[in-house]
Amino acid sequence: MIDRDELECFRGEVRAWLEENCPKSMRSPAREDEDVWGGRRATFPSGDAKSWLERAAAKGFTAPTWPKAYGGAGLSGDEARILEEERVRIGARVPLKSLGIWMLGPVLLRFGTEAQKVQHVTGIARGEIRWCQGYSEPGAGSDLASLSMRAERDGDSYVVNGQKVWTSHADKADWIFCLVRTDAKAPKHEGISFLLIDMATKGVSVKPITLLSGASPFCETFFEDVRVPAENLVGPLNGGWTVAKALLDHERSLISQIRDAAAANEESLESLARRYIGLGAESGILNDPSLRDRITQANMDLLCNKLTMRRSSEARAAGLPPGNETSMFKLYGTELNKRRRELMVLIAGFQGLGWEGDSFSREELTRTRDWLRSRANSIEGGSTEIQLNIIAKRVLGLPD
Amino acid sequence: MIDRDELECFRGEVRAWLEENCPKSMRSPAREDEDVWGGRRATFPSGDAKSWLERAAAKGFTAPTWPKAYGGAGLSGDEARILEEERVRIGARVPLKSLGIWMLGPVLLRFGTEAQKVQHVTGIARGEIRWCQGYSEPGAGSDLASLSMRAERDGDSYVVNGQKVWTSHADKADWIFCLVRTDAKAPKHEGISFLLIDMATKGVSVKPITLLSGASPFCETFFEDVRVPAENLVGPLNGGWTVAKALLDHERSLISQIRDAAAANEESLESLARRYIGLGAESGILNDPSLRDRITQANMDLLCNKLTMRRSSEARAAGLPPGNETSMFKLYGTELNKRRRELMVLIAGFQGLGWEGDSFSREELTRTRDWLRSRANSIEGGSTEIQLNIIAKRVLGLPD
Amino acid sequence: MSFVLTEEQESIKRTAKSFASERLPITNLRTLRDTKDAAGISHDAWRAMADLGLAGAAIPEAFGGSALGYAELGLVLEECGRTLAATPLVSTVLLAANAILLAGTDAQKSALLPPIARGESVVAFALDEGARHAPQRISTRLEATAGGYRLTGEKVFVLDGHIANALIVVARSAGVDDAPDGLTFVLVPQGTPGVTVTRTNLVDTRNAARVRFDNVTLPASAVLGTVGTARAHLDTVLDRARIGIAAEMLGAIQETFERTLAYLKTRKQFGVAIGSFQGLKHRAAALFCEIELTKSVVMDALRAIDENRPDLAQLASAAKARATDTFLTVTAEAVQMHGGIGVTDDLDIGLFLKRARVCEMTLGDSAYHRDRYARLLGY
Amino acid sequence: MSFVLTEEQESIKRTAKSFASERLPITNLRTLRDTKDAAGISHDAWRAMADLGLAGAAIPEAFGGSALGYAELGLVLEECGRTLAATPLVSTVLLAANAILLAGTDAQKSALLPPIARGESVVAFALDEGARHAPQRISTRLEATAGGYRLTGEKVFVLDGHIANALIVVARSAGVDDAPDGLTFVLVPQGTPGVTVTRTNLVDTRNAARVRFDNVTLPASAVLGTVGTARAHLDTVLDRARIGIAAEMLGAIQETFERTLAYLKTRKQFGVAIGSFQGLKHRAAALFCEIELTKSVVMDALRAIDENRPDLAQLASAAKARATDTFLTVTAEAVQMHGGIGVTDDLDIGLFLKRARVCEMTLGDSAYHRDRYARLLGY
Repeated sequence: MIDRDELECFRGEVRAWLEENCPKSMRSPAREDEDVWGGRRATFPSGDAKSWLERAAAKGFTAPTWPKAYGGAGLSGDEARILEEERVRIGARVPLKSLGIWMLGPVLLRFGTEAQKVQHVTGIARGEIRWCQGYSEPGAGSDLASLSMRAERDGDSYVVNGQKVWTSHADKADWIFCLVRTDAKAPKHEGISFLLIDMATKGVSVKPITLLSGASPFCETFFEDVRVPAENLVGPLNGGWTVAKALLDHERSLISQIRDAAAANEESLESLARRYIGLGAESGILNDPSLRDRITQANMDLLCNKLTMRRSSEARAAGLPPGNETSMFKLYGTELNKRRRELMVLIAGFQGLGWEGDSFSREELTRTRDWLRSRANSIEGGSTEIQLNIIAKRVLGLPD
Repeated sequence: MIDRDELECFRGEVRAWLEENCPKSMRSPAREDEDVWGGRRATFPSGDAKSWLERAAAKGFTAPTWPKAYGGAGLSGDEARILEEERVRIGARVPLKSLGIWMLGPVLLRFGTEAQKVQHVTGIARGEIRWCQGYSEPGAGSDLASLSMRAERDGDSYVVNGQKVWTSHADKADWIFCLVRTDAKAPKHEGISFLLIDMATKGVSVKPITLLSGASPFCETFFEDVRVPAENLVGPLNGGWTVAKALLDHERSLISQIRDAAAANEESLESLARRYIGLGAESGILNDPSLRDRITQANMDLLCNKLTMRRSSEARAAGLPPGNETSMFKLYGTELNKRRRELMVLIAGFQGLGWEGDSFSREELTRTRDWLRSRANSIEGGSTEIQLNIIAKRVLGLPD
Repeated sequence: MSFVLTEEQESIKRTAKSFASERLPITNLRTLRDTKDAAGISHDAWRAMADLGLAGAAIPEAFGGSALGYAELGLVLEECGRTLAATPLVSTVLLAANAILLAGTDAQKSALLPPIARGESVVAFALDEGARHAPQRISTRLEATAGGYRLTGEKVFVLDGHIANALIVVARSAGVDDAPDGLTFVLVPQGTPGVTVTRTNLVDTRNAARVRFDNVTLPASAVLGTVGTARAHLDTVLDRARIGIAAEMLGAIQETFERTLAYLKTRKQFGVAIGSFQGLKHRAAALFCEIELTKSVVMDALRAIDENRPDLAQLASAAKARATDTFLTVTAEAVQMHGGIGVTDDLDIGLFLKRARVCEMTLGDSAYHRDRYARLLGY
Repeated sequence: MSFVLTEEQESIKRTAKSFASERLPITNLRTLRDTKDAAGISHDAWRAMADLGLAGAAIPEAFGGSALGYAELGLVLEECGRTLAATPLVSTVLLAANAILLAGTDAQKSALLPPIARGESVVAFALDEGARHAPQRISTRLEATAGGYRLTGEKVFVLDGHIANALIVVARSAGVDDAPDGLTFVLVPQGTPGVTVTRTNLVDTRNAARVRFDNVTLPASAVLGTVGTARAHLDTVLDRARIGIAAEMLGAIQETFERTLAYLKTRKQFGVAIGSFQGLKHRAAALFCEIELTKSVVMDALRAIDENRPDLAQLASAAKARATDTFLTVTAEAVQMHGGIGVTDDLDIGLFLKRARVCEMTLGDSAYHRDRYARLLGY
């Protein structure tokens, strides 16, 4: 009970701090182009956005649970939850979006050297350095471990050659964390290392990728005789696969969270259907029984999925050992999102088919592009097929 | 054009023969318990049924395309089609149902010795001997070639030991055609032989199998030191797999034909739905939009399947090389039949749930049992999974 | 509201599990079926279950119950679902007891509930009249007479109707056949003249009956609570039962899946365990996800009863539809993956397939509940 | 009626295939899209196609066509579907030409059809007004005036409307908005005062426009045939076009599947071709079956037009629904099986996914046609 009192006291402090420090203009949802990603070439949609990041970073609230020594606020899990609740309560934006915070930081805190933590973790928490991820390669998608970008030791450096794909925002990032092959003769999982590379190094070049849905944050990134200081190796030489897997778990839960957050702010399917299709004057139900059935199925499945995520987080909070739920949430969440986006387009009928131009509202065009974009959800971050393999093997114990 | 005239002349002859020889009582659909299967212990639902078989057999019309020398009528494909059309036109029953005619006969005509043809093919055509099939074993279902019932040479005989399952009507059959292992050391497909065994031989015993749907024609058949004359081997020693595959193709197309024939005589889904669910007074459409949609989907798929079977038979008639359509028809036909039977039960609501007793009509109870029975369709005669494998490999050329 | 079982709940689950596997294993259902047992239920086992407090789980202590709550009763139902146990949990504990609890007078509660909690009284709930669940369409008439009432009509699919000590009948005391109002719960004791009970033998050996009422004379006290007020409680009674059946299905689903997984790991074809084929693996993994989702919605719906939540109706429809669909899918896949032996009566797996079909039809199939869910959400 | 192609049909197919792959390959569509081509179509290629007799395939020789029939036109559409060719086949040859052929006077046929067959005239068909296909709901009004007619209203999703030399507008000359009768086809030449054509840029680069009619003055001769009689022909016009689109989809489906098969055989992961994974194999084999079924129903529907069969409407709905569903499934699977590169614009596979969505909405989605099919069968 004392704990609870202490937490409520903390809630009061947080509430006051937010009230004082979060600019009023930062208390509304950000459009995608208003997101703050930090970095050397950081751009801000407003002065408020800049000062909101600076104040949050100074307090360590960009990475609340990280140690204060590395730019965090040193909060407990309960405290961080309270901070999050209070932030959401007043509708405050996240001060900083960052792959460094979501993915690299936790891994560096676990596997990094003291020097790496000081150099990199702090920079991440402050939003000074923007990171991107270099995992997939043209020949290594689902079979990530077959990657072939190689790093060869030469004196105090590694010399890196090869190519990465699906490097989100590589054109805007300052550094990239990469999986590289450091032993070509070892079994494929045992010759991989985890390496941090400054994108400003000579020999690094970037080319954006256009998706079905149009322009995208994804890039191809090329490495030609790039020299990387040996101290940028994270974890043991040829021991990168362990680091990589730890990071992939973060990525999977992240993708489903982002989807859910995006979906939460959206108009419901039935509301859209009321607008585009309409209810029967007498029946009071939607004028398309087949679509109505599909909408309901999607709504029910969404409910079940939400309840399952809550059940899983309650189980973790109760100290029960984690299962391999991230695979399930990645799989089901993305499949659900695909269905949902498809239904949104279907509901809009002809108005769901627009690519550009004045015949369609901005909202309609976005919806169509979002539908196309969602097609990648079940491929990126470990395809649905890979998640099914993982569940079959790790959860169900089916033989290879 | 002369051919066509000749065929029409043949049609006239057939029509006259049928008119004269097919008893009036044989011109209505047979209930399952009225089927005539022949054999040493043949039973007939009526005297008419017996004389209908005798007359047809005397003419060779039980196996129209087989050579006259072995009890057939020596008809061409076109003539046989005309015979069938005329039979169907007057609603005449098939005089004899027989695994021997459908499956074993064609294979014996192709692979059998002259002595085997004389002894067995003639007996089949006349309905004197009833055959059953001994392929599957408890440990060899989808992986049929892993069968282990063995036949060891001992003088002029083989000594057979082992067990078969899914031997339909083994309790009523006179002979069984079996796959047996004659070389335990050879690769599994190369140590199998095709053997004919008289069920009256000492050491053969039979035990019926009860299915989900209740009693069934299926049995387990046990062989204990059964002595089989060596001349009962069909095809080369250890060359039985080739014979077996030829026969399997007949079985696959048979299963889908039987389903289609059964479905053709049945009440349509929409007619059932009108009775159990009813049409809306104003809308004029079925009072259950979700079921209506599923019924329509099933109706459309049935139409597409029928058209595809017609397309395939037209292609064969035109002399185009046969594809591997039997796998597709087996797969799709059985899956369709399962869906259809399930819908029939669903439409009947509570009345579709009966097992026995007076609360349900005979028709309702049959429908429920047929639904349960249909569950085996996608397993027997090569499971849906095996058909998918075959299509992937032989039709699509996907690698192993 | 928590999805994590408390120690007490874990203990109840263990008790229910060992009771079901010892006293009501699947062989029990087979025996009842194959001996054509007239009752279709083991009364001894039911009383023993009541002695453990499981029959009175949702009945207040004041009326002899153990008042464990639905989260707990759900665990019992789940374990009974695993063994396809023949019990009057749905008919008596979920449907009838709730009708009495919600609509009955204190005197009626005191008279009727304690024997239920003790496992001594089986009370059936007679609702449906047509070929499918349609709780708004009631034409069984209850007419006032000089000394009481006269009941006329016919009910179908009355669970445990043939062994019930009494029936609670949903009757129309006013209005046309599909009017929402004018409904009354009436209590009809076993053996009342004019009542004809015919047992219906269902495909899954579930116990049910068809009941005819020919000018049945009833005293004024036969009405539960007040005439014409049943509608206020009917949805709640049905929703609690729907959620309960969903819990029973959840147990059966898990049992079916676990047996199938075990088979996939041991059955060998082509020299390897069939569970190593990716085609089957992917299907098994997809089923796992569906089952996890089912578990969550069923657990939440049970808790919604305990917490008297306003979204109960929505959750009941979501849970019933989801459990039904998952049960149908899992049993269909289980039979297919078992291959030949899967379709024999020797193997238990087919019994689950049959049970799924009957559960589907009980208190509304998935299409019914999707329609209802949509209406509740206003579209 | 035969499903086996005749020698002549094989020859037409070969001609169409080589024409499409040489003159209208997918790169042609990409160029039109990326250069934001104002027409969205290559007029030269279209005229060359007409020179081969392909534009007049369904037009009688008396009106300058080649009268090949729909079985043959279907082959052309199929090959154009394979390369996502931008042609006015649907708008002009299937919709407009049929409206003229069925409703027009001889003089109108003689004036309008030959230029279509020669590839010189693009005529669009303006039907739908709301957010989805609803041919019975027409509120665009055609009112008689002293010298002729006045047309007022708005049409959406008019295929090739922005490049059409003339529009055939389905207008209401009598009755309320959703009355079945009182419809008239009127011909509106390009440039008629009061007509506003706005091109709509669709996700798959299909050419379409939105057209407004503000008190457009038309001569009496603008009416195709007789006023108020369009309904007698509308279903036939639409059904022919639906079947034609199904044929176009069939080509696109096969192309998508063949490309995916090729990818499955060459793309290596985990040291082997991904097509060796049973999970993908089974899905590919299931797609194969769906495609074969689609092929059969599309072929039969095309022949049903040629043979003027009474079950045309049913077959049109069956073919449109089936082709739509198969197209959606095959393209979704194709993108997923291609993995990362499948969702890039670099690969063509995504263009088929986009086309599937637009074809779905054209002239009724699958649910529309299932509903129609059921009505035609009386339930």
